[in-house]
Amino acid sequence: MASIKRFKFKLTTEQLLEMLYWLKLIRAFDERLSVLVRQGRVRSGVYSSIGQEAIIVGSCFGLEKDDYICPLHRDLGSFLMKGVSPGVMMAQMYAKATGLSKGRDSALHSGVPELGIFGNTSMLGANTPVAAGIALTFKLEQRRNVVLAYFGEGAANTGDVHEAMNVAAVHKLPVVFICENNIYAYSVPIEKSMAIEDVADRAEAYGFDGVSINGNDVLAVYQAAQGAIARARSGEGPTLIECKTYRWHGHSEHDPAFYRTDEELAMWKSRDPLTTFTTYLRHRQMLSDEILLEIDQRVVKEIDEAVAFAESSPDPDPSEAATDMLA
Amino acid sequence: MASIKRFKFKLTTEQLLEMLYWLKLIRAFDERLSVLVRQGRVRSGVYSSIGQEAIIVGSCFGLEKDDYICPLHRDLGSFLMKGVSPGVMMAQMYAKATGLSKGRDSALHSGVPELGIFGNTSMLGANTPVAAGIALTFKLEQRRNVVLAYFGEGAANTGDVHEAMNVAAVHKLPVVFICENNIYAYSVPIEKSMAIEDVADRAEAYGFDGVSINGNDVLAVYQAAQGAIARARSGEGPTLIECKTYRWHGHSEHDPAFYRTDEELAMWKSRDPLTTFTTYLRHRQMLSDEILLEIDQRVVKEIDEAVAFAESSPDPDPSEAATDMLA
Amino acid sequence: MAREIAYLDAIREALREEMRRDPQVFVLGEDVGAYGGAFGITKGLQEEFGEYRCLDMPISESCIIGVSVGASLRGFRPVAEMQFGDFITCGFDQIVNQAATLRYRYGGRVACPIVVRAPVGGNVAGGLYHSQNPESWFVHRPGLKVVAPSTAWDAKGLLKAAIRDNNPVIYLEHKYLYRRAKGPVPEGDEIVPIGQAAVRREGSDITLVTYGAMVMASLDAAERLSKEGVEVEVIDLRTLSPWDKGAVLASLEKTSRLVVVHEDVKTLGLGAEISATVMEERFEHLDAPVMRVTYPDSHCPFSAVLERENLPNADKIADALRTLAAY
Amino acid sequence: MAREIAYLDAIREALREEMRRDPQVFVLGEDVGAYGGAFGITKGLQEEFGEYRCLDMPISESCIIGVSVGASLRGFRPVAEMQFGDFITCGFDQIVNQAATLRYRYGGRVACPIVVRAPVGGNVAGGLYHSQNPESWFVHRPGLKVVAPSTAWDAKGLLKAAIRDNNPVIYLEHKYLYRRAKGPVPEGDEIVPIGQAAVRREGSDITLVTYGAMVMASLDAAERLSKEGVEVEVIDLRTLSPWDKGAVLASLEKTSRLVVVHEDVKTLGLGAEISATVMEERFEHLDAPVMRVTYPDSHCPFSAVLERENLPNADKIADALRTLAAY
Ligand SMILES: Cc1ncc(C[n+]2csc(CCOP(=O)(O)OP(=O)(O)O)c2C)c(N)n1
Ligand SMILES: Cc1ncc(C[n+]2csc(CCOP(=O)(O)OP(=O)(O)O)c2C)c(N)n1
Ligand SMILES: [Mg+2]
Ligand SMILES: [Mg+2]
Repeated sequence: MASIKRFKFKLTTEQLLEMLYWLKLIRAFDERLSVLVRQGRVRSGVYSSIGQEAIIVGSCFGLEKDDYICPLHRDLGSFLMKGVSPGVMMAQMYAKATGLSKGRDSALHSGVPELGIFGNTSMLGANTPVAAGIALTFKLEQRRNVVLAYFGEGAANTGDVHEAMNVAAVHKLPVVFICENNIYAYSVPIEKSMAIEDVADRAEAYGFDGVSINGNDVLAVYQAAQGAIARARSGEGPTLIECKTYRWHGHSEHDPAFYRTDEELAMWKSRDPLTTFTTYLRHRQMLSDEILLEIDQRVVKEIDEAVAFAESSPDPDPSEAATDMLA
Repeated sequence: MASIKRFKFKLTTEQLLEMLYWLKLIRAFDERLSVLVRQGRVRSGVYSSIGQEAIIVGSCFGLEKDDYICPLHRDLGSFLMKGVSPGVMMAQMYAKATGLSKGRDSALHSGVPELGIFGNTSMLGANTPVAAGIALTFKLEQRRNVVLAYFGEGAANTGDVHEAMNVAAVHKLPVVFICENNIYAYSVPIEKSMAIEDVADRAEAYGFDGVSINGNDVLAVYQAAQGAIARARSGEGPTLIECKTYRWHGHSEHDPAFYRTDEELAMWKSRDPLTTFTTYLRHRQMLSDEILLEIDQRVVKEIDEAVAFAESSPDPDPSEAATDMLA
Repeated sequence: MAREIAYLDAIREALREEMRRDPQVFVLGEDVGAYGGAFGITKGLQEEFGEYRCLDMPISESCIIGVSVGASLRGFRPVAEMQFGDFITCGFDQIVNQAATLRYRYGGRVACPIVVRAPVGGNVAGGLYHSQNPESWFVHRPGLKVVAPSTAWDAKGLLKAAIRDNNPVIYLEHKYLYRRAKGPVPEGDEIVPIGQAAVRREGSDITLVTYGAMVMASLDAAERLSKEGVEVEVIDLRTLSPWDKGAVLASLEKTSRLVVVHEDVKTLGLGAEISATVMEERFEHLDAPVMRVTYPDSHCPFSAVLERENLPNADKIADALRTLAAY
Repeated sequence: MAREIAYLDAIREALREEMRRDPQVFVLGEDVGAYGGAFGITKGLQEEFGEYRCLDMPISESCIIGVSVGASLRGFRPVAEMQFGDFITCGFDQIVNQAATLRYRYGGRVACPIVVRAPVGGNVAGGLYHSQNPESWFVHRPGLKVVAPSTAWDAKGLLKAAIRDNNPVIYLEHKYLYRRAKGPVPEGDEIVPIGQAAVRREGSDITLVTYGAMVMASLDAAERLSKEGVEVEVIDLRTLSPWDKGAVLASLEKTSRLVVVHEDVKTLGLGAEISATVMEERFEHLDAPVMRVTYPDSHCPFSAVLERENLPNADKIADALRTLAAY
């Protein structure tokens, strides 16, 4: 079996430009959030994905509506790609009544079943058993859908991830495990949280394939993801894709990230997924200055509108503070 | 680095005969327990190790007093080898005041710090983080002691085992993880609980060595254990030893074990660790009929005395039902 | 005469009927498949419904619950079995954080119809880790329902109700009652509604509130008191969360005296909540303080001598009733 | 004048002093090393005491507790940090089964001197998984101690006591107080004994029992009532298990009226136990029913609007006091 790293794919110019749009939209969303936090307008913890956008864009691109994603805290962009409007996501960050959880929680702790989005608790790794459960239903219903389960290299060390990978393997469940290895878990560098180089090597311990790829290359991510998804759809079970990447900001917007060096950050900034992909498109003569401008303008407009929507949205009604406890 | 499977060792005739004694004592203890359960004299759950004795004897043989063991529910023999008298262990199974837990619980849910024995809860896998903690203290104190942590192939799928192996790897803790792979977890055969053949392969996922050995060969177990222990003592960190084996009885004495075939059981009975080792000793001309008789008589006597001790021991005092809750 | 079956068989009957009625219902847990579960509850279900609707899972309690949550998000109604209720602590986070908060954090847009079956309680020679009563942890947590049948009727009717309920329901089945409680069971679509207590014995002098295995002992004590001229009304809560305040207060208004009996430990056992609620809402009606007859604040010892000391029984309950009557 | 420091710094000071005093004391948790913990509590400790006495751990709460138990068995006194108290559910089994039962099941032959520090509580824009109050789960479980300081003095004194205590102690530090509670702290070997409440304000009309962040709001409410001619005695429990029944009952004998205030939810919050105990032991002394001012039975919403609705505050407490005074 050829490695999924060499999975054959074809994308039209339109699709490639859409990828660029997503990369830019997600970057812009996170950048705006960063500003809003500093301005004190967003009180939520914000876990920026800046520098890591290729993972979400490459893996979510082309998903079917009924495919499910189980994102990690840094994956706000996956909500957008799966169909939640920027306005609703912004309202969620503002904890407004129009947000996904109606203000009960912020960030990604809410989901949308109709769009195949699971909203996890804060508990790292706890989304992966849920992913296995969703995948099990696809198997029970003999559907060709897949579940994408995301987690950090830090979360990889939780018991839940172990149990979930093993269960997915035993029942050949259609799950693609995507490890966003950004070298740090909060302040802890990977060498202090595991004694191996590649998280991908853990897949073998359960009996499925793991690959380690450049998580900053949206096409590399797309290729591997499509390969793994194809496998999953045809009943061949789970795959683990480890995406090597880096977060430019601190763990959250409140973290000064003193634990890393400027050199390291600069090195990774030179691997900016947006730059790499723009260069690719330029090489393929697909990206004119006008198109670029158009995308940039569209992105700014959408983010502006999202903020306006969130800010003009009402706060939740106090009477809903303790409702929806039971169905 | 040579595989620990080929670790060089030397054992005197006396030591080898002592091994035989332990094999026989443990077998006899479990066989007696089985009778006592059927007679209704022991109410405790009894998880017999009959057929698996080589693992405990091979791995515990030669341990230092300060080395620590963290046994699984089937490892009653390890308590004996570490220095608990058969009488006290029998009293523990009878839940008498003279048992390790003074009747608070039976079986292996109590330990002896002075002898380096940890008594786990029933929760499978929960002993392995504790093992890592004990090993951490050896490292902190710069002692050359080791911890042996036992678990079944079923327990290998708990989150705790994952977390513990990973932590042991990161800090190069002196733990030897010993997986007793007896093919079944209660009724569930290994192919329904994991999609790999050899649990030993999981070690690599954490960055240390794993070997899969014949767990019914006491010398093979001793060899690998000594190799892993030597590594641990010299600061090279953990090793996983998977011992392929089989339990002759049901999961507990109450389990008729309908889930397996007579053929399978017969095949494994033909691999009886006691027979194999007796044959070895005969080949080496170390075992005369008199010595054999002597050992057998000693074993019977010790078990008889243990039962007598347990039966004549007092029940715990009712006033101690709710004491020792806090120190 | 009505068909009479054992509590344990009533549980199985509920599972089978619900699985026949609704293809979205399925069972998962350790040894639940061909083996039929540690207590034989799921016997025959895999045969009838196939491997995936009666699914053997690895020893991974956290994942078993997480998988259930995932499946519920796609419209399934999983019934997870904990082999012993004591092991529910290994899946605790997935229950109290993942399942219990799902609806709330989704802004009320989803339900989480899972059932977690947990064999609980002592008096079965179980010891520390096979005798626990975990109800308080879950009653304390908003977003969960908790039921605890004491009869075959309720065992069946409440399990059917739990499966049809749109919330996570912790279903506590008492091991002592498995074969000891026998009786008629509801047929067809008849269920026992969650949230409704049952008056097991009418009386005008004292209200006794209890549940689970303590119902039998309480009725026994009530009979004794009747001979002494004191008529005790025995209320079996059946549902512990939300508990039937209306029924308790109505009875209290008649008797003005209340005792709560439970096998769980005293401190923050359910008795505390009932007592505090009665205090708040019917202080003026009380002719005597609400009393509690419970396990002491102790673990569950294995030794029969010790366990007897700790367990509430008809003697201890009768004593409390006499004190209350004489107050 | 006495040196005044913040609650958060008092915690650090206790850790540092105990680590200096006793080489067996060490700290472990996520990001506790060079980073100094999510809240900066352990800042400087790794520098002073080295990597292994202030040990960064992988994201493995269960293993963090299990390692602590193991270390305690060898005479160490580990202080484990949960990054947020909410994540304690991921290590739940190791606390309630492994640690809490250790001494009992060893027949009283060992102690388990571990401390689990858990930053708890709301009013800090934490939302569902960064605001919880987990005390009841642990107060309910025998074999554990639970403390909850409300002042800098107690934060230091109770942590020192907890570290010196031979039992597993759950140390609940309230995030709202980290910088808001400032004051003098004990010096040298002075500690705050576990199990002793403090009278924060004397009064003869009503006894108010509370702890943690609710002490401030309660004192505020008491001041208001004083202006209305009602003198409220405010008791800060400080230790929740075992709670100081003597102090509560003594005050009640003076006032005959009692209200319990806590941030934890109502059902089976500590107020239930206190109310039930008072009912049992001082029924005749009560001039009015014991009241509870608590969080509703709800999760902890993120939106400030919603959280304000749920949190008890001086207004709500004052209202309850007025009702009680007028009873
Ligand atoms: C079970 C659990 N423990 C601790 C935390 C606190 N925490 C939140 S994010 C984080 C680091 C996560 O690192 P990683 O998994 O690598 O993801 P990253 O943030 O780097 O994307 C920690 C420790 C948590 N959320 N859940
Ligand atoms: C956490 C947990 N879940 C379930 C059980 C119930 N249980 C006891 S032993 C056992 C099977 C164990 O299998 P394995 O680990 O392979 O050990 P073996 O009994 O085969 O030696 C099960 C499921 C338990 N003790 N702990
Ligand atoms: Mg990371
Ligand atoms: Mg096994």
